[in-house]
Amino acid sequence: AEVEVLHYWTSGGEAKSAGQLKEIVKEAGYGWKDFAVAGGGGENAMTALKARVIAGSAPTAAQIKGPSIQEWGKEGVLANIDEAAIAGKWDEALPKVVSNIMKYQGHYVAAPVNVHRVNWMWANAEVLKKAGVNTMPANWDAFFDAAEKIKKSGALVIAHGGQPWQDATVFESVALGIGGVDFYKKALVQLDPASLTGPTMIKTFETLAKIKTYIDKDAAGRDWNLATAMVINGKAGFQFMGDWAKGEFAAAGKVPGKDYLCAAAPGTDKAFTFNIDSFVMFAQKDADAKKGQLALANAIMNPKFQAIFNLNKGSIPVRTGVPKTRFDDCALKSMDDLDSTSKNGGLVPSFAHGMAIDSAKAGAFQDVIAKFMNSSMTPQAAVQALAKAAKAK
Amino acid sequence: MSAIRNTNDASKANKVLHATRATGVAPSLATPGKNKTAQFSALAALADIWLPRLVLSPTIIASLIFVYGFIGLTAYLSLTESRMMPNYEFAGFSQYAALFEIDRWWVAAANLGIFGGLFILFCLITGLLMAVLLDQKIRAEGALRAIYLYPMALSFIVTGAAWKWILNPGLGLEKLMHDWGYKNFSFDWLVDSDMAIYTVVIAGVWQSSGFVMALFLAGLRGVDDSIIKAAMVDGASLPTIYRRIVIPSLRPVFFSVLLILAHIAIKSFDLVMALTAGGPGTSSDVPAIFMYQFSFTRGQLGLGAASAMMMLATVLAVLVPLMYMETKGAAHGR
Amino acid sequence: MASLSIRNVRKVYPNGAEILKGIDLEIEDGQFLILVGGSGCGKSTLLNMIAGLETVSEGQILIGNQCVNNVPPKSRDIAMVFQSYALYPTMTVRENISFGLGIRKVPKEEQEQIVSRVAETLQMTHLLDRKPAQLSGGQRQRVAMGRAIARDPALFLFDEPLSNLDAKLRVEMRAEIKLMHQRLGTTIVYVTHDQIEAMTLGDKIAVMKDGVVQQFGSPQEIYDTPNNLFVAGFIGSPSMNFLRGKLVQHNNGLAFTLLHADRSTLLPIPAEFIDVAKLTAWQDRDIILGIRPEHVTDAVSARCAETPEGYHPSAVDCMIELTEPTGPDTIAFTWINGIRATCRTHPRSEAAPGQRMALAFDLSKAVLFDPETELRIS
Amino acid sequence: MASLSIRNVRKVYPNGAEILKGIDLEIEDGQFLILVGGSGCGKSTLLNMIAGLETVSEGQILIGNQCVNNVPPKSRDIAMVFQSYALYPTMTVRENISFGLGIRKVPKEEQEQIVSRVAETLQMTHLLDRKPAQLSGGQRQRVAMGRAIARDPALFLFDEPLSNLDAKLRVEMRAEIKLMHQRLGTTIVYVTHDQIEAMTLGDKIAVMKDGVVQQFGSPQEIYDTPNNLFVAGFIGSPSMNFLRGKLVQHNNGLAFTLLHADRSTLLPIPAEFIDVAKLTAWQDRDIILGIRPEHVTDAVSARCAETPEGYHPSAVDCMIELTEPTGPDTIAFTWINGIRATCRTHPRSEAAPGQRMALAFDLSKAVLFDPETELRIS
Amino acid sequence: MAAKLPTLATPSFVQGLTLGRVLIYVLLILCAFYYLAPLYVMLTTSVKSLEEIRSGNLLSIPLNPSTYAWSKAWGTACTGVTCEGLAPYFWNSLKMAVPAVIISSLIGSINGYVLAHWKFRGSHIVFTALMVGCFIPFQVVILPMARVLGMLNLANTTSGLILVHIIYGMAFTTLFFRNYYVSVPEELVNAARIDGAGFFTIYRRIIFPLSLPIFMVCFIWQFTQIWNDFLFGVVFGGSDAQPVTVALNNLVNTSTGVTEYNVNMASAIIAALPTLGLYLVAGKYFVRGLTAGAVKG
Ligand SMILES: Nc1ncnc2c1ncn2[C@@H]1O[C@H](COP(=O)(O)OP(=O)(O)OP(=O)(O)O)[C@@H](O)[C@H]1O
Ligand SMILES: Nc1ncnc2c1ncn2[C@@H]1O[C@H](COP(=O)(O)OP(=O)(O)OP(=O)(O)O)[C@@H](O)[C@H]1O
Ligand SMILES: [Mg+2]
Ligand SMILES: [Mg+2]
Repeated sequence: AEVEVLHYWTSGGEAKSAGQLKEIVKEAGYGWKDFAVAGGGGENAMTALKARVIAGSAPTAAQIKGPSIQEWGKEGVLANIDEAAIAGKWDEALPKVVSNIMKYQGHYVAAPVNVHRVNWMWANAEVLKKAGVNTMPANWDAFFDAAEKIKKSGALVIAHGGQPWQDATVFESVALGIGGVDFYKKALVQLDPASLTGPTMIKTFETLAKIKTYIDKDAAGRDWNLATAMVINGKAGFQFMGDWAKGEFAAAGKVPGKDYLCAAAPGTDKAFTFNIDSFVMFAQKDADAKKGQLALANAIMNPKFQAIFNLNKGSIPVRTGVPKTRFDDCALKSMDDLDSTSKNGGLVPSFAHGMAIDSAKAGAFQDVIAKFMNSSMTPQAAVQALAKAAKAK
Repeated sequence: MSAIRNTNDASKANKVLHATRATGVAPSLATPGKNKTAQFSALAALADIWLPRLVLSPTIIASLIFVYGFIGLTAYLSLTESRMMPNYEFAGFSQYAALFEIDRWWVAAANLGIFGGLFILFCLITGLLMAVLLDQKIRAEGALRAIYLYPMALSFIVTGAAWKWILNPGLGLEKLMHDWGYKNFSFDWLVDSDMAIYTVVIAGVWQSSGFVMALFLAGLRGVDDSIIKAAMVDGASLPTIYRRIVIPSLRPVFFSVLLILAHIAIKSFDLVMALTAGGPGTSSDVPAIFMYQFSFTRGQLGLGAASAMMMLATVLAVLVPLMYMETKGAAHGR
Repeated sequence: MASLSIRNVRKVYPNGAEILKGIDLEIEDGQFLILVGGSGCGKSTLLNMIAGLETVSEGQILIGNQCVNNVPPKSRDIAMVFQSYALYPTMTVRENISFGLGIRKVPKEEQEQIVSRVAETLQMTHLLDRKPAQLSGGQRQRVAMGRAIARDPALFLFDEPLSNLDAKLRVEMRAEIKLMHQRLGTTIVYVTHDQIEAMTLGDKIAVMKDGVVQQFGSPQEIYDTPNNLFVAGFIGSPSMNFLRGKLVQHNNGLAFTLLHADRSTLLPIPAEFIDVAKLTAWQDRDIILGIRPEHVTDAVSARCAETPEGYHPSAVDCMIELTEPTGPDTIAFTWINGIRATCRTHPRSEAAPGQRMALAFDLSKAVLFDPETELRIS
Repeated sequence: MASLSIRNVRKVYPNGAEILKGIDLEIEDGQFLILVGGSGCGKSTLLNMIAGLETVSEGQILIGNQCVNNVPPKSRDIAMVFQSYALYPTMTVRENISFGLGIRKVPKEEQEQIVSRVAETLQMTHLLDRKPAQLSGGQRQRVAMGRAIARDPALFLFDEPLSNLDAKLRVEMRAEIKLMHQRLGTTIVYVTHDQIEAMTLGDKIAVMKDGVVQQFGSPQEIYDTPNNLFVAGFIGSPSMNFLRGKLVQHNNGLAFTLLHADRSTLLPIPAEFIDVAKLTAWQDRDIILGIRPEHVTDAVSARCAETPEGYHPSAVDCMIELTEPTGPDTIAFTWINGIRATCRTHPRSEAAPGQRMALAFDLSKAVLFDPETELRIS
Repeated sequence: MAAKLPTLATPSFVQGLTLGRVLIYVLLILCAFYYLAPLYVMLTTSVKSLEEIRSGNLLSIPLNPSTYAWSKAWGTACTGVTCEGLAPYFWNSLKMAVPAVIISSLIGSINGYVLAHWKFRGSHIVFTALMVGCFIPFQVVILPMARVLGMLNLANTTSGLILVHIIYGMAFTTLFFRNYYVSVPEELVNAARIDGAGFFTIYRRIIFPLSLPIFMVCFIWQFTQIWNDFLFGVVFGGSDAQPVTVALNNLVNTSTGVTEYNVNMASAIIAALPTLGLYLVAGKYFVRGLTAGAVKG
């Protein structure tokens, strides 16, 4: 039998990492039918998936994450993979926050692949040194001090790509840094109206407005990796981006700690915004396919795979029991922080990457933030717009 | 059709006609089976009446299902609370109410107006201009025509990146001009919220105007030579002839062109997606993208359907009067 | 070969226009029927109905006594020649001719025989392998005829077959069609709007106007005694002159008042040839005198015209406005009774524009019309 | 008004084809010149060169004594009427007529005056606000003429203006053009391939073939004494009969041998009218006798034809193959010297197909041609 | 219907190198630059190395041209878990486009034949109604179409894609053919009917042989549309029948990986080669075919 996997890891390192999964599934005796659909953070993939489900020929598994898993669960098209989870002792291996996301009505329907930390801040060591910035700023005030220095040195302060998801990535790091974990949860997970329009949110937008002034005008539409390249080339000092940026640094032959620096975004040291890639299993008609599905689930949770995959991709394994040997410093810090925050409650879902709220609201939020970033909208107007967006259905 | 006289042939024929008569060749030249066919006549008559309809019916049925049926379905979905997947519970016009509340929708609608209008206008102008210029017995007409036409062959998935670079101030034209020493040159529409939609026009015109040119060129080639001669004798200069006589007589071509351009403009999705993805922010959003994202990415199928219905309504509002005018104009002899 | 009857045939197009308003025509086996009339009068419509290309709204069409109203074109045993020739542009002449035979499953060898026989008859053997685009107008016309002949149908239909040819070729092809009819003896229905073709080709002419047959008869009948103004004006080239004037008492008979240049003359109506009894009611009333150009001629021509014994055309002095020397005759125009009248004079009669000339009016062949109903009185 | 001189004009198209091979024509102010010839002989090319729409490869064109070789069309003070009328399809009749005036910056009121005057002259005031597509063929033709007249040019050029009209309308419009010429007195160059138009309209006719003028002269001159076979056959309808035969000694004079039906007859050449001196060299040699249909007629017509004093046409008994009653005359066809000869007989002459009939050959108007060079001998 | 290409009368005396003509050429060449610029960027980028792209100017001439990117794009670039370049998808596209183009053109042709020469009561309305199909936004039809394909068991197959393209191509092909056939004289059809030919015989023997010019137009238009289609390909192509545009999109788009611009550009050009080739080879038939009647309103 074959497993058909819908995913949007299509290029370079990602594709190679996913290739590992294929190998493991093959070893288990199943064929791999690759259903790759890239583009726009999975937009096209989701469209294709819906068409497949409606046509009655859902793939074995599809790359879906966050609350969307629950939405699909409601449609009654997902497969129960408790059998694999029990055998693989997933409950023990996964942090509770994560395992909850993978379950629908108490049953596992999805297998997680990796954890990305989104609230990273990357910096070019040399640019910082030249500007006289010696440490990575730990809070926003410190950041703006450093920013002024870098600006004076002639380099661009922040490399940014003006795409809605990148805007949102910066926004959530700012919100987390300014308001802290509780505020973040209240505003961006529970959508508490008071928090959404409160002074903290206004301050968040004010900070964002200030950040805007350190971004070049050409940022609009720039791909994140081009922004990263600006940091790599020393054209810019900082970038706010998830840990996948490491891949670019690595590809350019840069060494963490020496050529480039990684740190949590200002004020978010004690928090961890996670973005978990996972494969959701769809109900299959024939028994053979179901077996393949379980084999796939097993393969995903296979520690060996998780190690190789995450080494390639810059993220960290989602489960315990994966050897940490070959991971770099940034990744190790990530793992430690995951551990600690999952215990102290600082582990929060990334809103920018669809982990926090359903897609309609997330999309509406993104629209507001993108508009704020690209117009002279006031923070006050922005928070009102956010509150309205929170009502999107 | 030139009637070439051939007196010679005719008189020869005369001789032979005469000769045949003289030698008394039997008048009956052929005797195909005459009554064989008669019995099938009723059947054949029916066949000729029903076959055309029969042949057309698959298309009609397909069109009824796949165009009208699906439009109907979408119309119905727009009246439901469908979210990620279709849901057939009737919910009234709430989706439309919600749609009209969304800023981004109005931005998209306005952008369609700007883009559609300018796109069609500039395609017409450049297409017509190039067609007229190419019609002046140009030496390398074939090569130039191919150059103008080739963008039509490329999908925007292909060319979007190239355009993005060219228009990007930090990478493309502006940088080039700066490198060449024109420091004051500024061309940053792509990253300017107010101007981004115009870059879409630039790329759109690039892609489609060659095709428009081909259509107009074909039209020009069909204009009666003697009309132009008449105008020249009347004393009109070449530009006047084109402006007053040739171009007005291309009216049917204009109609075809408008039809095709309107279709491209309204469906433009790849183009905007590849160039600006609706950005910066949502400033260059268009209804097609809006609808796609809301329907498929954001799980607001009902809202997406409502926006689709609005799109269709706009199309009809623009097109029906256009078609009406054209048929009326044609009936009255342009 | 077959006779053709058209019985009270009407045609209403789907858009509601009534194009034919009850047509009754009847021709015998082997006759040559001409449908003639102005543009848009419904000639082609009628022909298409005979061919089965249009449905019959009402009435009956019979070919050889069989009602063909519901018979499709291919089963009617007809052949048709079109104004534009309608040659199949992608086929060679040979294929054009054998196409209909092939469809009718005539064996290949027989097809070839027929094609070569037809080609020989029409002197186009050397054209057989050309495409229509490589032929001249006359050649195309001939191929179109060949295609029709090859089928050896019971009925030939021609829709203005010559009107795309130039004048000279038209004269030649006209003779050829007439010869073909003489030889094959097929029944023919021929549509034209050229009255010369109508006159020269047909055994019977149906003059149509607005979907109604105005007159149906032999060419000479129609030429000599047209039913009404329309027919009179339509048949004959140049057209008959219609002089509007009064009938007055004159020398125990009637006379027609003629106004020309600046004077007025009386033209006596020859009682021998025109039924004066019918005319007395018209005395002192407006009437229209129809007289053909060849009956208004110069003295020389008049003298030589074969007028009936004992009748002498009246000569009237007229001012010549314009002359058109066509070679064998000269057409002269003069101004009579408020119209520009056409006269046919001898080329050497010295009619010159701006000069006066004696014109002889041969009233023995004139016809009189009621100006109200436009019908012929006598 | 202007005279027109065409001096040794040649035209070589860029593709190397030599279309005009040295044309020499000269007409005076106010004359009506007809260019006639077969299709493709270069008539339109020459006209376009006069209009300035084509360059002159060699030679000179003078309008009113000014060489216009390098003058663009708009400055030549000409107007042109095209076969396809070339009306501007998007403009109303009014706009069509005033377009050229507007271009020439004629004041608005004056334009309006001119338009209404022209419209009145051509009786189309009620059509002024229609578009060309809403007009009939004849109306379009009239508009095209109106457009030309409105400009009041020194020279009118017509390119087959009537050939898209049907026969009847053509006759009418022909007269109208001739009248217009009489009234306006403008110089006109008129292209046609219809020999009737050529004969009736022109002051001068230039018969062209293959880019060479075959004969240039008055209509009568060309009709009576055609230079060569081509001109003789081209001008006149029906065409002249060309009888190939031998000249033999006969009764002290010459005679032409005639083969008809199954017998042979000798036709004496009337020495009074034909220069026999020139002919003696041709004795016993093949020669072509050209005789027009109106000179081969029935006894009655012959008696009445205005033959010169003292000459009596020879009557020959012939078998009639086909007749075409056109109304005023009947065209009969018979088989003489291996060709189908055309005769023009009186409608009441009772010529009937398949019967014998005495035909009178009026040789006083015949012309003789050298079969080799095809030139006229006498 | 000889393929006649009359040129607009520009009498010869206007020719020669006058100022006006120089201006015309200058304008035409300027336009040509506008049209060629993106192609230039794509071509030069595709032969540059990544270093050169990162550091240099986009419009600069490549210093060390190499075909590395081209061979990678064709044979080894990753478009998912598999890294076989565009080649396999290229064939998918061909397998889809060729039948879809041919079938939709044939259907359009016979529809056009009916609508132009076998009019029946209401055929005009049918034609107008069909035209609405030109304007339906494709996003609208995705989900219902998916259901239909699922029911027909054609989901994720090339046949399914072909079907979809045929259905939504029919409106345009019918329009093209109908407008062309209107200019074929009615008398031709009548002559054939009298000769005894039936509906299909007339089409096959008379109309079809006349249709080459318009088939060229239709082929070019449909091939361009279908080859370049992305939406249907991605949604209905599944994993087995993905056309080259989807592969190209996969290759070009990366959410969290390194972007190889030279490979992207090379792939882009490769993916466009068939359509480009078609335009170059058949471009002149395109204008000719349009002249022959497709543009009459
Ligand atoms: N399909 C149709 N529907 C409605 N009216 C039609 C149709 N076909 C022809 N007509 C009208 O019927 C009338 C007669 O047309 P028809 O073609 O028979 O004329 P005609 O006598 O052949 O004229 P012509 O000499 O110009 O060929 C015209 O007024 C024409 O407009
Ligand atoms: N632009 C051109 N280049 C080359 N040859 C041409 C051109 N225009 C016309 N000809 C040729 O010149 C010849 C004369 O053409 P022209 O139009 O003068 O003929 P015409 O006498 O007007 O014929 P018709 O009676 O058919 O109008 C034709 O053989 C034609 O093919
Ligand atoms: Mg007709
Ligand atoms: Mg000409």
